[in-house]
Formats: sequence, structure tokens, C-alpha cells
Amino acid sequence: MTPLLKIENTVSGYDEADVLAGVSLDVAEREITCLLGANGAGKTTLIRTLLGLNPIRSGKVFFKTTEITGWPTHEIVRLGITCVPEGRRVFPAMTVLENLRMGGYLNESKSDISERLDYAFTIFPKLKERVGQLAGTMSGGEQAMLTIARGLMGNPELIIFDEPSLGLSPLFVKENFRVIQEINGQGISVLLVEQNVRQTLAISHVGHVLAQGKIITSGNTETLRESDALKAAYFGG
Amino acid sequence: MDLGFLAQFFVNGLVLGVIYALVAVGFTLFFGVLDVIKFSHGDVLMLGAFTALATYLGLSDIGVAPGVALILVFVAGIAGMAFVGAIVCKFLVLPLRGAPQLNTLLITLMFGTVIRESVRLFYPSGSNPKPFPKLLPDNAFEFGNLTLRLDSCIIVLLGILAIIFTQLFIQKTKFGLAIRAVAQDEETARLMGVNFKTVVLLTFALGSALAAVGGISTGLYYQEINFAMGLMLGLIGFSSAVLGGLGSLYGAIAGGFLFAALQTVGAVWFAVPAYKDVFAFAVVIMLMAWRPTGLLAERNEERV
Amino acid sequence: MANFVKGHFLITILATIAGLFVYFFLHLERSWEIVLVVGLAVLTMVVSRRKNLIARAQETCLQKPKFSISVFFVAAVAIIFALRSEHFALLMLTTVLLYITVCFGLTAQFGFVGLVNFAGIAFFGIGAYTTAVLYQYAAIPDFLIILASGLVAAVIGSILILPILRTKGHYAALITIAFGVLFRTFLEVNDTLGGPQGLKVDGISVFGLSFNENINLGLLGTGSSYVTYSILALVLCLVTFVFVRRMENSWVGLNMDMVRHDEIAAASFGIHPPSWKILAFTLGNFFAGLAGSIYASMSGFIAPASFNFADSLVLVSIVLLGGLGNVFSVIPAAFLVVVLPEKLQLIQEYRLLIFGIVVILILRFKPSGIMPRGARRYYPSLGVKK
Amino acid sequence: SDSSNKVKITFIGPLTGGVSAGGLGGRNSAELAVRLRNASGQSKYSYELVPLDDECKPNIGVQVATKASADPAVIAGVTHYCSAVAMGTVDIYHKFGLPVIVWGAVLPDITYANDYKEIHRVNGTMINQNEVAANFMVERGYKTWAVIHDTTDYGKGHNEYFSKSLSPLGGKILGTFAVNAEQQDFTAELTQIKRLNPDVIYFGGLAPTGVRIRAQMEKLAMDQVFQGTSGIVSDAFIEGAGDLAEGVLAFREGAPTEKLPGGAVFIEKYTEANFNEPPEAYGAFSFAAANLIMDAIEKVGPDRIAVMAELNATNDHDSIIGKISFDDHGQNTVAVITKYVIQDGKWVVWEDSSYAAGAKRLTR
Amino acid sequence: MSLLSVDRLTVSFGGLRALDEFSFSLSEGDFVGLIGPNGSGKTTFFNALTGIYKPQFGSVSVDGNDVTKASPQAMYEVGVTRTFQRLRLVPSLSVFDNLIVGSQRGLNTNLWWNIFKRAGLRKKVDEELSRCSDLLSQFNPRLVGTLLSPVSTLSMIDRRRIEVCRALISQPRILLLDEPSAGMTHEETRMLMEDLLTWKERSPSLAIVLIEHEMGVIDRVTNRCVVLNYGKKIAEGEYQIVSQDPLVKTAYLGEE
Ligand SMILES: Nc1ncnc2c1ncn2[C@@H]1O[C@H](COP(=O)(O)OP(=O)(O)OP(=O)(O)O)[C@@H](O)[C@H]1O
Ligand SMILES: Nc1ncnc2c1ncn2[C@@H]1O[C@H](COP(=O)(O)OP(=O)(O)OP(=O)(O)O)[C@@H](O)[C@H]1O
Ligand SMILES: [Mg+2]
Ligand SMILES: [Mg+2]
Repeated sequence: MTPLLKIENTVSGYDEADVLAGVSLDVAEREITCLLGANGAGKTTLIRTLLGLNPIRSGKVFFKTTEITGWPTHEIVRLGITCVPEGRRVFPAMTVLENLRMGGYLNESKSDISERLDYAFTIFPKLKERVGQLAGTMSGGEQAMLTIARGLMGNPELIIFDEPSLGLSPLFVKENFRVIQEINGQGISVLLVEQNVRQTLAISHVGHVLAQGKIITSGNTETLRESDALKAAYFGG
Repeated sequence: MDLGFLAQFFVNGLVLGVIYALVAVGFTLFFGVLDVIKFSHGDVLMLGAFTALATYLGLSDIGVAPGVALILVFVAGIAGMAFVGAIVCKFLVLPLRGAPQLNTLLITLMFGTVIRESVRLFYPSGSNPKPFPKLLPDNAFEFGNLTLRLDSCIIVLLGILAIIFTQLFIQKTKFGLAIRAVAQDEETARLMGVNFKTVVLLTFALGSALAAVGGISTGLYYQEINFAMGLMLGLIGFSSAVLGGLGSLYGAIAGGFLFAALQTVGAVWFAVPAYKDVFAFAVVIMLMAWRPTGLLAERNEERV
Repeated sequence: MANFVKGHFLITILATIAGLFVYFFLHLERSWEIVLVVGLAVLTMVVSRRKNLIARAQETCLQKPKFSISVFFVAAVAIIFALRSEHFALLMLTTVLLYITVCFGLTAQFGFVGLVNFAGIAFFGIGAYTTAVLYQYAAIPDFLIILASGLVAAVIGSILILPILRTKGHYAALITIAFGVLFRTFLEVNDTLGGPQGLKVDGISVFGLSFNENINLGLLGTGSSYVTYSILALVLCLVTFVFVRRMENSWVGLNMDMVRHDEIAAASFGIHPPSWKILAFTLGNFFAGLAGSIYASMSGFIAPASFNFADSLVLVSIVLLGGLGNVFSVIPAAFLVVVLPEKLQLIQEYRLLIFGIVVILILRFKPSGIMPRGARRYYPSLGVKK
Repeated sequence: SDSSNKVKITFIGPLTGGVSAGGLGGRNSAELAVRLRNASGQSKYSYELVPLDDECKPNIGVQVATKASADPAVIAGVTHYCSAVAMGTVDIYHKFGLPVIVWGAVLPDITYANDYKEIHRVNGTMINQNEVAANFMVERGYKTWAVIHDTTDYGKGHNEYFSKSLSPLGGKILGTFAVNAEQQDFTAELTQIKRLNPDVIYFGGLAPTGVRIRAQMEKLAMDQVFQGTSGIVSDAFIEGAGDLAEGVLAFREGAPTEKLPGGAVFIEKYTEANFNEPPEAYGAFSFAAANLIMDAIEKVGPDRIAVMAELNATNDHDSIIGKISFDDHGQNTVAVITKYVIQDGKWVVWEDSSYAAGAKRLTR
Repeated sequence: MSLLSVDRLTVSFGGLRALDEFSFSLSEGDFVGLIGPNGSGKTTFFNALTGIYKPQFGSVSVDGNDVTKASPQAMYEVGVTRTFQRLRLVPSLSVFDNLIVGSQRGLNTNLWWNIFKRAGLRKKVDEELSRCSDLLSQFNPRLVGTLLSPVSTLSMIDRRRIEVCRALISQPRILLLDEPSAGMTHEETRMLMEDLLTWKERSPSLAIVLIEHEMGVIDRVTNRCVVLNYGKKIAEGEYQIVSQDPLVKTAYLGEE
């Protein structure tokens, strides 16, 4: 079976330096694939590159059978990819509701949107209380909730999460992992980046470890958990 | 003062206000989408008026009926300026995104100069004022001392319609949401599936089309256009937009009418009417001190 | 030692080349000559950009500021003497120097503390008018008149402080625009200051040396009266340059940068943003007033029409075209913006058009201006690898 | 002629900006004079015109005046259309000893507020113009006026001299409105005037502003007679105001170009030369000034002092604008003022018009 | 007398009471954890304390002096510094510039001095440079080399370290840390906390308030913690005790 997302030998970076030195990675359909690695390993860079936010220097990216290398972001997204970006990127001068509407920008079905809105509100009741608040004035964690909720508004085949639980309180960290599993249960594939290695491995099917711009080890999560490479990646060993 | 004259001042102010508001709405749109000031806006307005005039002259040569001509004149002006707006955006505004924002102001300012000088030099005897054809019915109704002309009414109506259309377009379609999203966070907007370039180009086209409506209205109302007319109108339009509160369509409208009102009051009040601009701008300074983010301020989203 | 000599040598060469360019740019009148000079300048720019020469040159100068300033000053004086009998070239040179002075102030305002001032020419004008009035009604020494003009500009500017402190960004810009328009219209309508017809201004004279007479330069023969003005302007320009540069490279500059970038963080670490804004605003207006004063004496005549909004935009253009916040960049930008249209007189009515196109092209290729701002350097050798 | 004997003459006027129409017409006319002279084959020198743009701004004017004066090759100048600029530059010409002839600016002070021998003017001043204007209008039976003038020297001067001339004649000014030259909208001022209900609206200013005011009177259904000054005697006014120009009055010193002794030839040559812009009202003065200078140079040689002396001695000199004689202040003493009315899209001398003949009537 | 005492501090935004009659006190040498669900008012408390938000009600005093309505500058002068949850460094300025701003109190910002006493300035800059290097080397020796490069060239994590250093460089008496370890791995968080504790050993009177969602950290480093919920204090005490509180469990930890 062809993977949903296929990244081949991707090289990318900022200014002169390459951050990714030839990364290959597959995301299989209906699975949660996690990407692990120390800070600055290049996880975010990889995500940005595959979404066309960073120019790709060499390598190829496929979604299903379509090669999307070099496509503009909005067209890649249109194929059915949603991203919950790193760093609580809300639209600060829009209300919570408007932010959620932006999440459903490509979703043409009004009824689907309102269903998803309800779903988001049941996960994060706080957002429901605050539909009219400007997102920029919310607390850090509330903004994190909003980016996650916004990511749930579309109708994607693949969701990419980049450190979604940053700044969430323990209760919501748990909730967040539960939601990811639930989404996956609906048949949506997930690419997950998280610092919380233990819990991430617990819900993922497959994992990849990124260090020095390369995937140093991949495999199913049981084997990864024991792998030395993982420890090395995190503890600079 | 007798009521007729008061009404007359009011009507004068109203027409002026509509024209200012049309210009101000353009500024607010550009500001809303890219947080830039486009200083060539007044000159685009002038170019719109000249495009319309040239179209009319062409049409009247081949003997098109005035009614049809009126519509075609609008179409030509609007389409032409929408195109110019998009061109400015594509070649002057977008490439400067990485640079300090004020540089956009400078490049558009220079572009305004280029437009103005080009019209002056290359439009046949372009340095002279040009009569604008009377395309609207000019029946006048006298109510005591008030002279109400049909064309003034039509222009006010037209301007208001154009603004309402813009408002609806922005509010009722996703486009408005996209404009704001792009302004606040370009990358995230793209992640949501917004085609950044299209949105920005369309916004510039829309704003410039409104300028064309403003320019043609100015021509129809004053029956005269000239290559320098955009200078003051641009400045006042900008002031109105800021005064009303940048990024707010209603603010731009309020600002436009307020500015017209200030000038009218100033002209009546002072023995030397030239003081009216001193008056209007002095009041602007005071209003800004009172409401630092404009009359209809944006809600402040900054937090710590 | 060898390196030391090399640095000095390089700076001297640099000053000579720059000096020659300026000299020929000011001196030449024929179209093909000007095209040649401008072409050569562009070529030099392109080549030096390839090899990163501009950055390296700037670096060399930065490391030996006293020496470079002296050398460039000498070069400037040399230009003035070389042009001693060319009134027009000197007039242009003086005008450029005065505009540069104003733009140093504007750089402090918008480059450092982030206050966009669209009324630069109004403060310049206030200085000019103060000078005109003081010459007529007050019997005080001329250099005091210059100083007083700067002060008056700064004081009148302070009526704008309240609204400016309350507003930000484009809103603050509107206040200055409004002030500029208001100032000019006020002058024009109001007859006590000469109305539209303007005022005549006496020339400066210090210790019996009248600036408006041709001067005896000894062996060099007689020089134009503008020689004295250009030297005065050069000195003012130099003083403001050193002042603003030192301000930038100090705790003051640091605080101003913090205020521009993040008032809340600044406030949380004990910085009082309004003080710095007031300082930069007042200082900038003071410089503008000084320059305006000398300008008024030099041109002998001032009228409201010389202080239009369009002229404020010229000043803003200089600051932006150079590279926002970079004090050096003001200098080449001012030559370009002030002198180029004058040199384009050859093409008469097409000159503004061509000028507009030139600026657009420059910005398209250098979106951040000719020389973008570099890092702060508290003292010359800071961070230089031994 | 000996082509190695090149002599430079400068022309200064507004070539860019709002009133550039007048400036370009003047420039072309001076250019024409030089071309004709060089082509005539009878001149001792080969002349070169150095046109400079003062943008109608005093500071720029000072710059270019310095530029011209400081160039020793420039022997004399045909300078200035805008009064404010001329006021700013007279000192420069004096300082550098460059003889100039003003070709368009009409403020009296330019020649009369100084004793500079360098400064001359071929066109008349606004004093003469307004005396004739006031007399003429009062004779037609008009009693009340509202004055609109722009806030430049030109507008303010006209206001001053017109009211001075009018009051002894018994005419009454009901209101005076100073406006900005760049202003677009005049409806507020005009509504005020409508309240005052004068017989005539007197406008002191240049064509672009005049066009706007005339057009906006129509908006308010105002039927006052529109009386302008020399500044609107320009094709630009008729072109801009279109049909509304009919019946507008204006006064200008000197005879109309086509009635001038050499007017027909001038117009013919001008047309032949194929300039992009019309000569406008003051083109003939610029042409005459350039010729006057060249005549002087032919006579005394390319030397500023000699040329200045020669110009100062000008008396009964033949030119296309008639005889030129300078008084002590270098002011041409042409007293002839022409009254114009716009009829069928043309500036027509009043006496030749259907209005004078009674076939047409002014609005009030 | 306690170093800081907060009495019934209340901050509201429109109808929302972000901080609701919150009382709190801090003594010299305290290391207090401030925890609570998202949006419970933790950051708002910091903002009110540092004078950025003006409280509607209640009072704050430092050393017994009332500072309720004090400006941010005044709070800094009293010795209260903080980090921001969303970093507030200036990316285009150098690490040194960003750090030294924290030292404002020790800088002579007199215009005359800065322009004319260049030798003095130079000496001071050198002093401050070495002070900054020392401080950075405690947190991450690698950062010393980047002292003169713009902050924009650093990774997020290093920026967080610099933000902490900026708050420390003026030797504050009260340090407010708002989720300093967000985005760090366990190991990095551990190192940061060690560094903080080392610092604290050297200046034992320093009082620290730490906002943190990582309970392991709170448990390890704090000697007391305060739990907020909907702007109200719902518990206070040692973490081991507080974490057993059923209210805290349901509202925050999500355990039954
Ligand atoms: N805009 C940028 N310009 C220059 N370098 C950058 C930029 N963004 C990231 N980098 C550098 O690229 C490298 C990889 O960064 P990236 O953000 O991809 O890491 P990451 O694995 O996502 O880390 P984290 O866990 O901190 O999110 C880092 O060394 C970082 O400093
Ligand atoms: N300027 C403001 N306008 C309106 N509401 C605000 C504003 N600032 C904060 N709030 C609200 O006040 C509440 C408290 O916010 P605060 O930032 O203090 O939360 P927090 O405890 O720091 O949460 P987190 O752990 O998510 O950072 C939140 O619900 C937030 O939405
Ligand atoms: Mg990342
Ligand atoms: Mg918080």
C-alpha cells in the first residue's frame, strides 16, 4: 500500500545552513506517526518544508500519488492536510469563533462546520464560554486549545500536530492525547510532534527519530521505546 | 442663518463626505490586508477619472448614447484601476514585504509621482484642467435657498452603494475573513488554505476600483478633473481612514464624513475660509489625542 | 602594525573616491558627464556589493571612527575649496548638508524610537521663520539666533507631544501630517509672518565676517559666499552626526531601540518609554530648527510654499531610501534625493518622472534601502576579533 | 553667424506642477525666439536657451536662479511666471549681477519694491489691470462683488489692488474669501457667497482654481458674472470649464497675441515649430523678452554689465507685444490693458464680441 | 514582615474576573509554584503585580510599602523582575543588548554622560559584557559565544534561557517566571531548574514564583505551591499535600 504522505531525501534549511540533510519518512494511512527529536533537531522545519512554507532545497514530497514538491501551501492544504502549527499561532485580532471559522475555511459544508464546532466545544468547553473574546487576549493555554480546536474544523485526511500541548495544563494534556487518538479512530492519519516522549509513544503506531538533520532510527513504538538511538537523540549521548 | 442655506451646506458636505469616504475605504482595505499605507491611492483615483474621460471621448467619437457611455465609462475606469491596483501590489508592494513597512509607503509615493507626471506629460495637454462630461441628468430642484441637483443625489447614492457593496462583499463572503487573516498572520492563513497572493491582489484591486469610483464621481460632480487632484484627496482620504480607525470600514466612512463636516464648518465659521484646513487638521490632532486609535477603534488584542 | 596602516590607507582611499564622486556629481553639468558619473557610481556599488566591499569598508571605518571622520571631513573641505567659485554647486552642497542634518534627527525619531514624523519640513520651517523674525526684531548675536531657532522648533514641537505619546504607528503619523499641513496653511493665511509672500532674511555675520559676501581665500583667490555657508553647514552636520552616532552606540540608543520594539518589555525593566520618545522627538526637531535657520540665512528669502507636505516627504524619502535607522545611509540618500532632480534639469519637464522611476528601481533592488542598519557597537573595537 | 560664439540665455519658469501649462508655453516661446534668431543667419552669435524649472516654488526658484546666475556663460535671463518665486529670486540676480526680464509674474513689488538694475519686466503689473477692470465693471452697472482669491502673492495682490480701485468708484465688496490654490471643493465658500448674493464674483488666481470655482457655481445654480484676472486668460481655462466658460470676463495687460504687431507671425511660427503645448497667454511676452535680450547682446556683445545697461536704456523698442519702454524700475510702461470675454469657446476682445454688440448678454 | 504581600487582588476584563480576591504572601528565600488550569489567572497575577494591568481592587505591598498602583518601572526599581510567557526579546538586537536591558538600574542613561563620557561608557560596557558572559555560562556555556549575535539566530530554547537571564541580571529580590520551560525536553527543563537552584543558593534571599504545568518540576523545586482556579486560590501548601486535594485533582490534574 502506498503511504499517505511520502517524504524523500528532503534537504532544507535557513540562510546558508541546511537543517535537514536528506530526510525520508512515510506516514501511513490511518496511523499515528510520531516524529521525535531534541529541540532544534529540525522537526518543525520538516513540517514547514513539506507544507511548502519553507523552500525545499532538494528531495521530493508526495501526498498519496501526487507529487507536491514545491507546491504553494494553500494548494497542498487543499488536498486534505490540516496543520496545527507550533507556537499557538492564533489570529490575535479575531474572535475565538472567527478563528474557528478560519479553521473551516476549506470546508464547504455548513452543517459539517457546525457539527465540528460543537465537537470542539465539547472538548474545550472554555472556548464555548469565550466565543466572542479576541484570541490575542486569551491565556497561553487557551490559545493552545484554540489552535487545536481550529485544526479540527476542516475535513482532512491527514492532520499534522506540532507540539500541540505546549503550555496546556496536565488535565488538557491528557485530553489532547485522547482527542488525537479519537480523531485517528475516525480514520484520519496523524503526524505528531511532541516533547512528551512517553505519552506520545504510547498512542503512536510508528515513530521516527530525527537528529542532526537525519532520521537516525524508525520503527514501531515498542522497539523505539527501548532504542538507544532515542535516548542518544534526547540526551545528546 | 436660514434653513435653506443650512441644508445647502449639509448637502455640499454630504457629497464631499461620500467622496472622502470612498478614498478612505480604500486606505482601510490596504491597511487591513497588509498593514501598509499606499500613498499612490490619490493618484490612482485621478488616473481612474482620466481613464473614464478618455473612454468617454473615444465613445462620443463613435457616437455612443450618453446613457450607455455612462455605464461604459464606469466599467472602463473601474476595470482599469482594479488592474493598476493589482499591478502595484504585485510589482511594488509584495516584493517589499521583507523590508521595513515604511518603505512600501515610499515606493508607492514614488509610483504616485510617476502616475501624476505621466498624465501631465502624456495625456494631451495634461497639465491643464479637463472638463468632465455631464453624463448625469442635471435637473435642479429649488427649495428656497437650497439648490438640490439630481446629479449630486445620484453621486451620493452611488458612493453609498459602492461602499455598501464593499461592506457586504467583505462581510458575507469568506473573502473578508481571509483579508483579516492574511493581515494578522500570513503563514497561518496559508495553512488554513487561503491563497495569500490572490487575496492581497484582489484587495488591492478592490480598493483601487473604489478609488476609480471616487475619481469618476469627483469628475461627474465637479465637472472638472486635473492631474493634481489626487494629492489633496489622497491626503484627506488617508486622514479620514486613520481618524475613523484603521482597519474598520465603518471608521473610514465616519472619518470621511467627519472630515467633510469639519471643512464645511471651518469654511462657514472663519472669515478667511482658507483657515478651514487649519481648523480641520487642528481638530484632527485633538481628536487623535482624545481617541488614540481612531473614532471606531479596533479592539486591542495585545496581551502580555 | 601592517594591519593598522592598511586600515588607515583604506579609509583614505575610500574618502578620496567618495570625495571625487561627490565633486564630479556636483560639478558636472553636461548630460553625458552626469550619466557617466552616475553609471560609474552604480557600477562601483554593484561591484563592491559582489565582493561585499561596502560592508567591509563600513567595518573598516567603524573601527577607526576618529580617523575616518577626520579624513572625510578633510575630503569635504577639499570639495568645498575645489568648488570655491561655483556658487550653484556650493548652494546644492550646503542644501544637502542641511537636509542631512535634519535627517539625522529624523533617524533618531523614526529609526531609533519609532516615531514617524511627517512634519520634518515644518520644524525646518519653524527654524527658518524664527531666524527671519529674530533678525528683524532682536539684536542678538547671530550664532545665538541659530541656536534660538533650534530651540523654538523644539518647543513648538512639544505641543504635539501629548497626542503623539498617546498614539502609535500610523495614528501618530497622522498627527504629524496634520501638523505639517496646518503649519503651512497657517503661514500662508496669516499676514504677520509675511503671508504667502514670505520674508527676507539677512545673512549671517560672525565677528564682522559677513557670510553673504564673497570671501578672500588667500592664495586660492576669492571664494563664493556659499563657501562660508557650506563650511558652517558641514560643521553642523558633523556635530549632529557624531552626536547621533554616539547616542545610538550607548545605553540611550539601546533604550530607544527597546522602546521602538517592545514598550511593555521595556517598561518591565525600568525604561520609561515616554521620556525617550520625548527626547528623540525634541532632539530631532531641534536639529531641524538649526538646519532651517542656516538655510533661511543662506537663501535670503523664505516663503510658506517652501515648506510643503511634499518637502516633508522628501525628508522621509531620504531616511527610508538610505536604510531606516542607519545614520550613515542618510548621506548618500540625501545626495541622490536632493541633487539628482536638480541634475535632471536637462530633461526639464521629465525630471520628476525619471526621479520617481529611479527611486522605485532602487527600492526594488534594495528593498531595505541602500545601506540597511547594522548592529550597535558601543565602542569601535567591540567584537572585533584580535 | 559664427557658431563658435555661443551665448547662453536662461529661461526660468514652472515646467512641472500645477501651473506648468503657463511655464511650458513660455519656455516654448523663448525657445522659438532663439531658434528663429539662430536660423535668421543675421546674428553675430549663436544662442542657446538654458531652460530651468522653478516648480513655482520659491526655494526651488532660488536654487535654479543661483544655478543660472552662477554660470558665467549665461548672459541674461527670461525669468518667472509665479510672483512668489520672482520675489524670492530678485536678490539672487542682483547679487550675481545677472540681468533678467520677467515675462509673466505680475506682482508690482517685483520691480517696484527694489532698486535693482538687473530686474526688468515686459508684462504689466496687476495695478493697471485692476484699475481698468474696476472701471469697466462699474460702467456696466454692476454694484456688488464677492471676491475669491487664492492665498498666494498673486491672488492676494489682486485682491488688494482690485478693492483699492473699486472703492472710489462706489462698488461694494460684500465678502472676501481667501482659498487655497490646491483646494478642490469650493461649495462651502460659494454657498456663503450665494447668501451674500452679489452681482459679480471676482476671482484672483490661476486657471486651474478658476475652472473649479466656475464649475461649482453651476452646482449651486449661481448666475453671478464671473470676473477673472490675467491668470485665467489661458486656453486652459476654456478647455477646463467647457461650456461654462461662456461669458466669463478677464483683463490682461498688453494686446492679445493675434492683435500684436507681430502676433500673426508669432502664432504662425509657433504653430510651424510643432510644440506640444500652446503658447498660452504669456508666451508672447516670453518671446519678446528673449528677443529683447538677444537684440541687446547683438548690440553690445555678450557681457552682463553692458547688456544690463542696454536693457535699462530700452525705450520704444519694437517687439511683437508693441513698443517696450522701461521706467526707472525696469518696468515696461505698456499701459494698454485688454478686456476679454469668453465667447463660443474663445477669448475674445470685449470690443469685438457679440456681448459688446448687444447680441449676447452677460448673466446678470 | 513578609517581602511581598498581596491582599484580595482582583483584576477583571469586562465581565470576566481573571483574578478574584487573590491573597498571597512571599518571604525572602521562598520558591513558590503557581499552578492552575489554563486561563485561571496566573499570568494575569504576574501582570497585575508588575504594574502592567491595574487591579480593580485589592492591594499589593513590598516590604510593607504599598505598591498597588505602581508603574512597571517602579516595580522594577523595587526589585521585581519577570519573564514572559510569550517571549519578549527583541530578535533583531544582540543577545548582549537584550540581556543588558535587564540591568537598567545599573546603567547611566544620562544623555550627556552617554555622549561625552565615552571612556566611562566603554569601561562600563566591558564590565557588563563580562557580567553577562558569567551569567550565560552558568546557564549554557555555549551561549557566551553568541553574546554579540542577534537573538534571531538562536533556538527557542536558548531564547528562553536568555529571557530568564535578563530577569536575573539585575539581582532582583523577587523573580517571576512564567512557564520558563515550555517546549523544553525533560532533560532541558531539569538543567534549567538546576541552574536556577544553583543561582538561588548563591543569593539565598531571592524569592521566586514559578508558573509551570510540569508537576514533576513543581514537586522537585518548590517549597510551597499555590493553586488557582477561575482566578481564585483553591489550595496552598506543599505540592505533595496540595496534589492530594480533590479540588485540585479534578480542576487541574485531571485525576479522579
Ligand atoms: N527562521 C529561522 N531562521 C534561521 N534558523 C532557524 C529558523 N528557524 C529555525 N532555525 C534553526 O533550525 C534548526 C531546526 O529548528 P526547528 O524549529 O525545525 O527544530 P525543532 O526540531 O522543531 O525544535 P523544537 O522542538 O524546538 O520545536 C534550529 O537549529 C533552529 O535554530
Ligand atoms: N486583556 C484581556 N482581555 C480579556 N480577557 C483577558 C485578558 N487577559 C487575560 N484574559 C483572560 O483572563 C483569564 C486569565 O488569563 P491568564 O493569562 O492569567 O491565564 P493563565 O492562568 O496564565 O493561563 P495559562 O496557563 O493558559 O497561561 C483568561 O481566561 C484570559 O482569557
Ligand atoms: Mg518545533
Ligand atoms: Mg499564562
